[in-house]
Amino acid sequence: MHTHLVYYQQMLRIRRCEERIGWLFARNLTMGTAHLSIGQEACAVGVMAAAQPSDYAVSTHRGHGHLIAKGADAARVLAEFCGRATGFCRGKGGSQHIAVRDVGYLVTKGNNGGGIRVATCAALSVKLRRSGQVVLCFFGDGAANQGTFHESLNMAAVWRLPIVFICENNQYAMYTPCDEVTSVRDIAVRAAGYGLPGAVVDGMDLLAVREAASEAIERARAGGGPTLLEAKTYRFCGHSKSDTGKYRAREEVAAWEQRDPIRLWRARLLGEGFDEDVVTAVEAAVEAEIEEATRFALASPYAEDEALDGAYARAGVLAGVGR
Amino acid sequence: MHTHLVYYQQMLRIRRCEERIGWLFARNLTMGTAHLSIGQEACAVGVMAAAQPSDYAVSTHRGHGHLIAKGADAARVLAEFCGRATGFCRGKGGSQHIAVRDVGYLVTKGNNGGGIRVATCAALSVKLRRSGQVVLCFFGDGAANQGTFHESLNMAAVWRLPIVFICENNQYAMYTPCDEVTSVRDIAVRAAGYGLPGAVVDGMDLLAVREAASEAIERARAGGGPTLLEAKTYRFCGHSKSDTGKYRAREEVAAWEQRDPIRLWRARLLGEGFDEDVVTAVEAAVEAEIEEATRFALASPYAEDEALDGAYARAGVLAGVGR
Amino acid sequence: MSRALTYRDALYEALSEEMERDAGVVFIGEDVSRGGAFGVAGDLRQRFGEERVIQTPISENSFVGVAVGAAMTGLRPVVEIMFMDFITLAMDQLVNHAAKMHYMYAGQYRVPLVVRTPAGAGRGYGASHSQSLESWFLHVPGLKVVAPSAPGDAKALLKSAIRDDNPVLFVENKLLYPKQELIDDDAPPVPLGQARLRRSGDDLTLASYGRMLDLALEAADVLAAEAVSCEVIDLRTLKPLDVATLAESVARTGRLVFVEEGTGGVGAEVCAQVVERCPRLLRGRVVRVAARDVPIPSSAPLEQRVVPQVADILSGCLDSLRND
Amino acid sequence: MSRALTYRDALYEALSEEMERDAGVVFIGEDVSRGGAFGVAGDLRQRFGEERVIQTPISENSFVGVAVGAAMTGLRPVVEIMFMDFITLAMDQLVNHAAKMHYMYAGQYRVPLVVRTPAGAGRGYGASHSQSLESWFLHVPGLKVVAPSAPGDAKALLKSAIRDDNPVLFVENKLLYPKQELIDDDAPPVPLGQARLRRSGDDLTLASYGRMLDLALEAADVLAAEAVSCEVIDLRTLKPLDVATLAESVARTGRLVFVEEGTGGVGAEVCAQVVERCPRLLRGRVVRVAARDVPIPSSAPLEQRVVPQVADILSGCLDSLRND
Ligand SMILES: Cc1ncc(C[n+]2csc(CCOP(=O)(O)OP(=O)(O)O)c2C)c(N)n1
Ligand SMILES: Cc1ncc(C[n+]2csc(CCOP(=O)(O)OP(=O)(O)O)c2C)c(N)n1
Ligand SMILES: [Mg+2]
Ligand SMILES: [Mg+2]
Repeated sequence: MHTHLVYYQQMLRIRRCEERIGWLFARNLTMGTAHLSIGQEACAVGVMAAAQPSDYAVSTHRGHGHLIAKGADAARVLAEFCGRATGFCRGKGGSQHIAVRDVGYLVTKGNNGGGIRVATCAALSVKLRRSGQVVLCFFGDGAANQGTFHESLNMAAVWRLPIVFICENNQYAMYTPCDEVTSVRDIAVRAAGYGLPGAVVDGMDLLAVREAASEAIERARAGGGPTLLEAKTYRFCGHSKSDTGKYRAREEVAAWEQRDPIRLWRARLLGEGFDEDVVTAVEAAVEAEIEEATRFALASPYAEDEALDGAYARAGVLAGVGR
Repeated sequence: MHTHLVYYQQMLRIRRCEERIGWLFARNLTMGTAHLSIGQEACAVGVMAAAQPSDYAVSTHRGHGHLIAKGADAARVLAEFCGRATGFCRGKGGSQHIAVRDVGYLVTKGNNGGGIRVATCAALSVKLRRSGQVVLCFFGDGAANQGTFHESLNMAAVWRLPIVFICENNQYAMYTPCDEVTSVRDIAVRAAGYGLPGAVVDGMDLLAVREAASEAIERARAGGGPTLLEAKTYRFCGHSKSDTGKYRAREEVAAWEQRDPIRLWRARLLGEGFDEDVVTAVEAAVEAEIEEATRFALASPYAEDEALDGAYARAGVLAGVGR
Repeated sequence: MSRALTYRDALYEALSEEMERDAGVVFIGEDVSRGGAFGVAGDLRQRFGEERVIQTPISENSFVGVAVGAAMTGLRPVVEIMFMDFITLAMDQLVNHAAKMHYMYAGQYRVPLVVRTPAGAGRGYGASHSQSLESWFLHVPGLKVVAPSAPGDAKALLKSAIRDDNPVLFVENKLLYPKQELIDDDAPPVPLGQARLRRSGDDLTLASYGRMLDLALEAADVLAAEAVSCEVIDLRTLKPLDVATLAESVARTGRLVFVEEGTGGVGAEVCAQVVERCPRLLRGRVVRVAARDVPIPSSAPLEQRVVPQVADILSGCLDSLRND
Repeated sequence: MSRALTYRDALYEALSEEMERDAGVVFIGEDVSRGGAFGVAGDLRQRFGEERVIQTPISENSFVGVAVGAAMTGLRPVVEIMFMDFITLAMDQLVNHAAKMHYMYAGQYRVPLVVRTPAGAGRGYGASHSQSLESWFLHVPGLKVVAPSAPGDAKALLKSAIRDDNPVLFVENKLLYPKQELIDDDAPPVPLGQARLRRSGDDLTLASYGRMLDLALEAADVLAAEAVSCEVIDLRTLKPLDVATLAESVARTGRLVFVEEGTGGVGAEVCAQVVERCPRLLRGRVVRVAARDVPIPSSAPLEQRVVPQVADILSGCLDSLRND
């Protein structure tokens, strides 16, 4: 499949999967809450398009997009949400604590800013092991005010670690507008405080994201150290499933919806000469995949007998440390 | 007394008091360790010269200079070091935990970065109470890498608090050269990450410090918000009394000693036409004062009967909250 | 005279009444412009303005510090930490600063600070949003710790905490917010440090606090049907601990079962204090019913195996009785 | 075969031998280029280079996190936190990340991390540089906690901790660094979780760990002269706790006195576990000898009133004996 179609498929897979999470949540079939990234899909897919499969990704509570873009199976994502034994973490992790080691999706961290540290250290490990990987570290505008942002960027800069910090500025941290709690308009300007390159990119434009990410990833891989990217984006839904987002002006939401990355991309595909049938076929395939994934998740058992197992690692239980 | 003589007296008082602490330490008459600021006196005196007595100061483990410049009695400072009941904290605080509420010296914080938060909140309190005070927040180059630096500067900027952040960059955090762990040459450039004015000033030059501080303090008092000042300075002694500072090149130390702020200032006074006798009289008076302060401290009793009292405040024990 | 009130609204009322009474009371937290994540702050921002209801960045480490400094210099701040799990980010502030100020500076400052935070599992949020970490704070000199189980106490204790001149950790529970009870507006204030007898009994002392208290009462009902009479005590304040009330009860019943949602640290301190008072109070086994020593899983069927249920309390009680 | 070794050098040897054995072992901390504040790291930086002995900025919150991530991805980091008091800055990393990873991600990762840190008072450093906070960590599922009292154990246990695949908090004590003892290089390894009998006795079980162990031994000497025979047990590992050894001893002596430098949280857990095993083990009072519930003052005469001394241990023992 042409990469442009693949991107479409990936963005759509994220969107449909998240819509399905909403559907499951409404029917009380999920565990915990869910933070959807509907509207932000171009960031996830754009960055991953610029990365290697062996690169590491670290994300946040709003991490399904990154997870699926990194190659995790939607069925097992849904299973984790539904608390099932077939989920990536057997229902122990849940929505805010997912890891898929096999695809290099290191962790999701529910604690704002927590992932920034983990990513920094993974980058240190990568550097010391000379594995050639790059770490992709996603976080929100809200998390950029955590102390660990400062500490991590400073360390990453001093140690010239192979990492790209990607701040997805979706304008809000929960109910709080970014500018009410953030002392600068562009978080990317903070890069200068660490002697790092920083850039703002349109997070609704997949190719713009891919380009900026490519440059940063190549620099990191070549030993040029970290970059701070800020993708301006928007979540079309509320903060979590219990939030309807009423604190935002209807016009504001509508204006951003005009720039829905999936709609923009579809239009672009057609403009590029892809046949509408081909595009529709992709859409149908994604629908079917998510339908099947849902069936898989809901048919899976719970792992309650394992509830008390595994607080401590036993020697030899993992195939080997590191990948 | 002419203010220029007063500055001389203050710097000398700090120097002699700290030398005395070293003397007491060597005779095992102090409690804990001691972090001397010998070489950094122009920062303390220069900033206080620009401030009002009612302004608040918050400092660090290396805080005697600020304490004495703020007007605290050297005798009670020494008494605290010696763990006596006449110390400002009756021996409970010790070298790293001194507060002198009556002179607006809010606290010394032994935890690197801890004071930055306290100062920020005091500034919030000042703003809400509309007391017209400004908060002077001192910290080291090492502490500027703590997460709370970031969090506090961001909050102070968003809330436009009346505070001046003064980073005394003495080139080392303990045994670690600043540039080995700090991603930028000038910590002051980090101000831009918060939309704040930042400036580098020669910390060995009292008038330069006073001028930069005046500008920042006036801005803060007028509602213009915080400033980040970085004073380049040097400690002539080791990090603490157990450190001889051998990790520094002899030439480096010698070069900085050429710029000893007290020697520079003495030369300046004579150049300005002050009589050498007048200068010598100030010196003698300071010697006598510290001699007497030492006698006072060593003659004071311990407060061991109070050791188990005062973990919790009882209603009405303080004269009133706030000043 | 009496009216129905939820735990959430009880907290709101305590906050708003104290803010009206004392202009020095300020409220600090994340997302307070919309009442905070669990809605406790309601419309306080609209009512008291931006200066007294302060919306912070996500900077737990420092905004608790900000409150400490504000408390030192004349305000009376109430801070909300959105989930107790994130108090881990503010430990330096609470432990090394807030709790020590009064003593360390020999009484020059007092720190009238309240840190409110919801603890507990039961909503599938998983390991980083479900913990009950209060036991740590029993071993922090200078702090007080409160954890009400019911709306009336929640309101009264929050008021007492705000008026206290010391830093108080005020532990709420996510599942309790919608809980209702009839409260009496003329009820006397509840001072910190007093346990409450919730049910009298002779055979066994069942002590608890917070959300687990209701489960303990349920267990006592079940046991009553089996002719076992449990005395149920709600600690309400964990520090200072009302050990006198506990010891008096245990002296009569000879048995102590302590129930908590955390992994047993509060029970350890309670048991130690009771046993220290006099080991020969005890006829039966001392039993702690607590979360199992694993992180809290997200999936409900797993979570239920980890966090105490009524059945676990019952088997704890039987254990204690069996050892006669 | 045997040679004299200080506690400090024992730790250094454990580190350097493990770093030689396993290239994945890295050391992370402040000022390590000069061996760190207490000199434990000695010349490791010179010997193993900048890549394996990593000098960090003063960023405790994040550099512990860095170690967590490094541990997850194939390294075996040892982190030094300069004073245990500053572990308050890294609680989120330790509690919400390191300790939970293995369970929460269903075994996808292991976190072979050691966090070393000096605790304890006695040097006049005051309230923010003198604490013993280890009790908190007994209530963190997923962590192990070790606190050796002597050079031989320090070396053996640090090696075991480094080889363990779980996060281990390794609590040292500032006053112990210069302590010397004869160690045997062919001594067998010491696994985590085993207490050590330091002295046999029949009348009373005196248990402790870390620096207080020597004070407990001193107290036992004094009591021996009065014909009271104390059994002295060194816990060595606080989590997992070797409750079997303790209970076996208490079953014989009928009395338990627990000594610690913190404010009593470790003793609470130990007492609760021993009493839970069987309340009728006890003939005398259970006594915890611990720091008084106030911050630690700087001035030595004050500090001595707050932190346990041999005299306090003696009076604790007499208390327990008197209640026969
Ligand atoms: C340390 C911490 N504090 C508070 C929270 C509660 N919380 C969850 S998401 C969120 C907003 C995060 O905003 P942002 O970083 O912009 O990410 P977004 O949700 O917009 O993707 C908050 C405050 C948390 N999870 N962790
Ligand atoms: C949170 C914390 N970490 C570590 C220390 C140990 N320590 C004491 S002073 C110091 C160096 C501080 O350097 P800097 O901020 O530059 O201040 P300076 O000593 O140079 O005045 C360190 C690491 C501490 N006191 N607090
Ligand atoms: Mg956001
Ligand atoms: Mg410095």
